[in-house]
Amino acid sequence: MHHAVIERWSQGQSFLHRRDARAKAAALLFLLIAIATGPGLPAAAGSVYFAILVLGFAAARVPVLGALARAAAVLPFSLAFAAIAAVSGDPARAAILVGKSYLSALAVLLLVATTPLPKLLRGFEGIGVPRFLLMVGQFVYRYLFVIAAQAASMRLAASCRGGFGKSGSAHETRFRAAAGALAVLFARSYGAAENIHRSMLSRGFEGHFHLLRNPRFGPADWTFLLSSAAVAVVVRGI
Amino acid sequence: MHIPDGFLSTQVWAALDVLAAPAVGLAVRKTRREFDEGRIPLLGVMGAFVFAAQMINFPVGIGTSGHLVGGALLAYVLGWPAASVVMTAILAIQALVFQDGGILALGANITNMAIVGVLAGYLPFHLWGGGGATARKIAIFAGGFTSVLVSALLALVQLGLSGVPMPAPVAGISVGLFVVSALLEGAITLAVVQALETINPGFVRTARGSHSRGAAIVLATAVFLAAVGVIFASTHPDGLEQLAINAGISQRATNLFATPFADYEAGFLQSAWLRKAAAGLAGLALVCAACIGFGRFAARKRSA
Amino acid sequence: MPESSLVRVRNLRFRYPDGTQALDGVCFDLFPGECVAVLGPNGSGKTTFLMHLNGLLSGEGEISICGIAVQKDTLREVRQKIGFVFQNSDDQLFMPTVLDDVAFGPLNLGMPPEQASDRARRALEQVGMQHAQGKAPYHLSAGQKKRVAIAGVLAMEPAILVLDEPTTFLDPPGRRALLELLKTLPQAKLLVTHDVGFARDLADRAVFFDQGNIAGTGTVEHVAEKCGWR
Amino acid sequence: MPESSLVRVRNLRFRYPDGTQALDGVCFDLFPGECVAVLGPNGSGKTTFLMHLNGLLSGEGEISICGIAVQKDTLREVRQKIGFVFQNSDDQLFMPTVLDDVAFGPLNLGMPPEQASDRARRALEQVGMQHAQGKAPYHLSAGQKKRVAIAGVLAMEPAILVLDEPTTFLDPPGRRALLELLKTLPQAKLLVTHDVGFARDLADRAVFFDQGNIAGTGTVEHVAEKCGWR
Ligand SMILES: Nc1ncnc2c1ncn2[C@@H]1O[C@H](COP(=O)(O)OP(=O)(O)OP(=O)(O)O)[C@@H](O)[C@H]1O
Ligand SMILES: Nc1ncnc2c1ncn2[C@@H]1O[C@H](COP(=O)(O)OP(=O)(O)OP(=O)(O)O)[C@@H](O)[C@H]1O
Ligand SMILES: [Mg+2]
Ligand SMILES: [Mg+2]
Repeated sequence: MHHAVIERWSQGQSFLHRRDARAKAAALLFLLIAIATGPGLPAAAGSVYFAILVLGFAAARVPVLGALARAAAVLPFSLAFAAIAAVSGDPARAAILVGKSYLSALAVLLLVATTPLPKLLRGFEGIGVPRFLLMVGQFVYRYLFVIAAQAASMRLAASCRGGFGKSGSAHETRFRAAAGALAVLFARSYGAAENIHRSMLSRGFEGHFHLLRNPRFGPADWTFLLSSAAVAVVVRGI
Repeated sequence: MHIPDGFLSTQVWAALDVLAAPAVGLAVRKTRREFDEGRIPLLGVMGAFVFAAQMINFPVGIGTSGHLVGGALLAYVLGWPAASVVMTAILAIQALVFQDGGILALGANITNMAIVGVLAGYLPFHLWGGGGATARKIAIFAGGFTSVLVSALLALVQLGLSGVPMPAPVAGISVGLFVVSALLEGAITLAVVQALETINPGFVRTARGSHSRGAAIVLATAVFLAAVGVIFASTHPDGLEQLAINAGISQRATNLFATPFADYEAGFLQSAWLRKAAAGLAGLALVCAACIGFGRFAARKRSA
Repeated sequence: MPESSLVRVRNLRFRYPDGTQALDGVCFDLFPGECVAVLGPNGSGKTTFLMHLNGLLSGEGEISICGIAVQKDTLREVRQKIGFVFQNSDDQLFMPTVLDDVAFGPLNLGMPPEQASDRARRALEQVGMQHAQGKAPYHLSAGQKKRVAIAGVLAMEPAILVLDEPTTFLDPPGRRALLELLKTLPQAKLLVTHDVGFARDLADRAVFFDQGNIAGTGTVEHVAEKCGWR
Repeated sequence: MPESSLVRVRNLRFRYPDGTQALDGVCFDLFPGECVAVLGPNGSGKTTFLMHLNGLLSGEGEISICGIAVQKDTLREVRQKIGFVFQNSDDQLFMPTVLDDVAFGPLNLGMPPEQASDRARRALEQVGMQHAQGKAPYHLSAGQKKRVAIAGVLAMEPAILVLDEPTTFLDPPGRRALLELLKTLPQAKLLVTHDVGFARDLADRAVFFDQGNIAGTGTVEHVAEKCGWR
C-alpha cells in the first residue's frame, strides 16, 4: 500500500529523523509560508527550494526519486488548473500553480518521511492542537489499515461474483449491493470499536490516556529550527 | 475537492486557518461533552471506515463509478460535532500522509468539508429527519447532497477569490459535475442508511423534526450564497465586490481585515483586489458563522 | 493428461509492486472431482496464488481454467467456472436478505430475475439453508453465514470451488457439518487451510507452499509429516 | 476451600437488553495454578461469562476475584488481578507502537513512565518480542500480534489470565509456539476455545457451556467425549 513505503522511510536514523517533531513541523511551516507568500515563484527561488528539499531527502537517506514521484500525487489537480490558466492566457500563473503546489507537497513529504506519524501527532500537541483531536487522528491512522484490508477483501469477494461497478445485472442491484457492503463494513467497524473499548477497560483505562515519554527539545533542535527559518526567509527574498 | 498548497492567496488561506481553528476547537469541546476519552476509538474507527469506504465503488452509469464522501453519514451517526472532529482528523491525515490537500490550505479544506460540509449535511436531517418515512428519506438524501455541493462550491469560491483563473465555461462545467457528485452522495448516503437500518436500527440517530423555518432559510441561504459566489467570482471579476458594496459590508469588511494586516504593509489595502477578497471572505465568514451558530442552537434544542 | 485438468498452472511468477516476490515458478494441476489441500506458513503465497486463478492478479506464466487461458477477455467466463469462498463470510454477504445475496452472482451473469432467484433457491437447498431466504445475512450464526456464502458461489454453478480457510470461527459441530456439506458437493475443490485435521478428512492430496513455491506434494499425511506441519 | 479460589462465581444470571438470557445460573471456581478450558457451541454464553469476570458486564449473582467481590468500586483492583487476551489481536493493539501498547496498562495503574516502560520491556522479553518494541503493531504477523497482546496483559502482573480463542489466525507453528509460551507462564488460566486439541494439550480440566449454563465438567477428554465435542 501507498503509505507503507513512507512509514518505512520514517523509521530511519539520520540527523533529520532524530530532530524533535515540533522543530520539524515548525520548520515546515516556515518553508511553506515562504513558498506561499513569495511574490510569484521566480525560477531561481524555485530551484533553490527544490535543491534544499532534494538535499534534505538525500541527507535523510530517503530514496530521492521515490520521493519525487510520490509528491507528484498533487500534479493531476495542479496540472488541470494550470492548463486552464494557460488556456485563459495566464501561463505565468500556470507555472506558479504547478511549482508552488509541487514544492509544498515535497516539503510535507520530507517531514512525514523523517517523522513517524505518532511522533508527529504528539509533536502537534506541543503546538497547541487539542489532544482529543490528535488521539482521534491516531486511531484513524491505526485502524485505517485494518478496515481498509476488510474493504479490500469485500471488493475482491464481490468482483468474484461480478463486482459492484461493472455491467451485468440491473444497475440498482449493484448499487444496493455496494450500499450493503458499506453497511456491513460499518457494522464491523462499530463492533471493532466496541471491542477496543472493552480491551482498554480491561487494562485499567479510567477515562484518560497516559502517554509514555515526552520528547526533549534539545539545542540541536533549536539550531535546526532557527537555521531552517533563516534559510526560508533568505530564499524567499531571492 | 482537497485544495493543495500554492493555490490559495495568502489572505484566503490565512483567514480560513484563523476561522477553522476556533471552529474545530468548538467542535472538540462539544464532542468531549458527549463522548469521553474512552470513546475515542469509536471516533477513530469511524474515521478509518470513511477512509476505507472510498474503496467500495458505486456504479454511476456508463463506465464510471463514485464513492461515499461520508460527512453527512458521520453526522447522522455521531452527531455533527463529533463528525466534524472525525472529518478534521481525516483531512489532516490525508494532507500529511497521502499528500492530498495542503497544510496551509488545511484551514480551507476543514472549513469546506469538516465544518460547513458536515453542518450542511446535518441540517436537513435535523429539520426534516423526524417527520414521516418519506420526509426522512428526503432529508437523508438532501443531507448528503448539500454536504458535498456546499463543500465543493466553497472550494471553488476560494479558488476564484485567490485569483485562480476560472473562465465561465469551466466554472459552469465544474458546478455541473459537483451537482452530479452531490446527487450521487445523496443516493449513496440514503442507500447506506437504509442498509444499516436492516442491520441495526440503533446506529442512526433519531432526528427531532423541528420544522424551524429559520434554519431552513439559513441552509438555503448558505447554498445560495455559495452558488452565487462561484458565479460572481468566476464570471464577473468585480461582481463579488459589487455585491458586497450593495450589501454594505465591503467597507466594514475592509476595516475588519485592515487591522490585522495594517502593520504588515501600509499601502497594501489600497488595492481593489484585496478589498474584493476581504469582502468575499467576510461573506464566507458570515455563512460559516451562521452555520456554526445554528448548529449550536440545534444542538441545544436536541439535548433539551 | 493435461487436456482434462481443470486448473493448469505453469511456471507462475508474481512480484508485488513493493518488490516482494510472492510467487516464484509455481506449477500446479487440479483434475476433475479432486480435492486438493493447500498448506503452508503465513505469507508463503497461498492467497496470492488463488488470486491468480480468476485473474484478480496477473503475473508471468500460463494459467488455464477448464481449458480457457486466463486473460483479460476471458475473465468473465473464467470467473463463472471458478467459485471463491472467502475466509470471513462477512466479506462476502452484503445484500439485505439471504436470497438477494445468493442471487447477486447469477444476476450479474445477466440472468433474468425469475431464473436467478430459482437458481438461488436451489443453491440454498443444496447447503440446507432454504428456510433462511428472507433473513438478513448479518445476523446469522457463523456456520450459517458460511453456508450462505457457499450457496452464493454455488448459484453461479462453478466447476471448481476454492475455499480460503473455511473453518475459521466455526465450533466443532459447525466444522463437522461443513465437512459433510463439502463432501456432498461434486465440484473439484481447492482448499487453503491451517487446519490439518480438516484437510486430512477432506482432501485427496496436498501441496505445501513455502516462499512462493510448492515445496512438497503428496497425501495430506505425507506432506504434513515431511514438512513438520501438524 | 473456597477462600483460596482465584475466581469464584455463584449463580450468575445475565439477560441482554434485547431479552436474550445469555447466562442462567453459572457456578464456577478457578484455583491457583490451574488451567481450565471453556468449551461450548457458538452462542452458548462463553464470552458473556468472561466479560462478567472483570465487570465489563454485570448480572445477578456473586463473583469474586482473588477474594475481592466484583463491584463498581473494586473494578480497578479486579482488573489488575485478571488479564484478558481478546480473540482479535487488532482490537487489543491500539497504540501506535508495540512499547506504547504494552505500557498502556501499567500507565493506567498510575505508574510513572520510566517504570512503566521497564515493566513493558520485561513483559516483551517474557513473550520473546523485545526486538519489536518500536514497531507499529500492524506490521506484525498474526503470531507476533498475539504475543504482544499477551505481553500487554502480563505487564499488569495479573494473577489470572483469560484467553478468548487464542488460536484464531495462527498457522500450526504459530499455534505450537503459543502453546509452549502459555505453558511457561505461571498464572492460572481460563481458556475459551473451539480447538479441542489445543485445550487437551494445555488445560487441566474443562467446563462445557450450553445455553448459558455449565452442562458438563471434567478432563478435556472426558468432556469432549460426553458432549460429543471433537
Ligand atoms: N498487497 C501486497 N503488497 C505487497 N506484498 C504483499 C501483498 N499482499 C501480500 N504480500 C506479501 O506476499 C507474500 C505472500 O502473501 P500471501 O497473502 O499470498 O500469503 P498466504 O500464504 O496467503 O499467508 P496466510 O496463511 O497468512 O494467509 C507475503 O510475504 C506477503 O507479505
Ligand atoms: N450485545 C448483545 N446483545 C444481545 N444479545 C447478545 C449480545 N451479545 C451476545 N448476545 C447473545 O448472547 C448469547 C451468548 O453469546 P456469547 O457471545 O456469550 O456466546 P459465545 O459462547 O461466546 O459464542 P462464540 O463461541 O460464537 O464466541 C448468544 O445467544 C448471543 O446471540
Ligand atoms: Mg492467505
Ligand atoms: Mg465468544
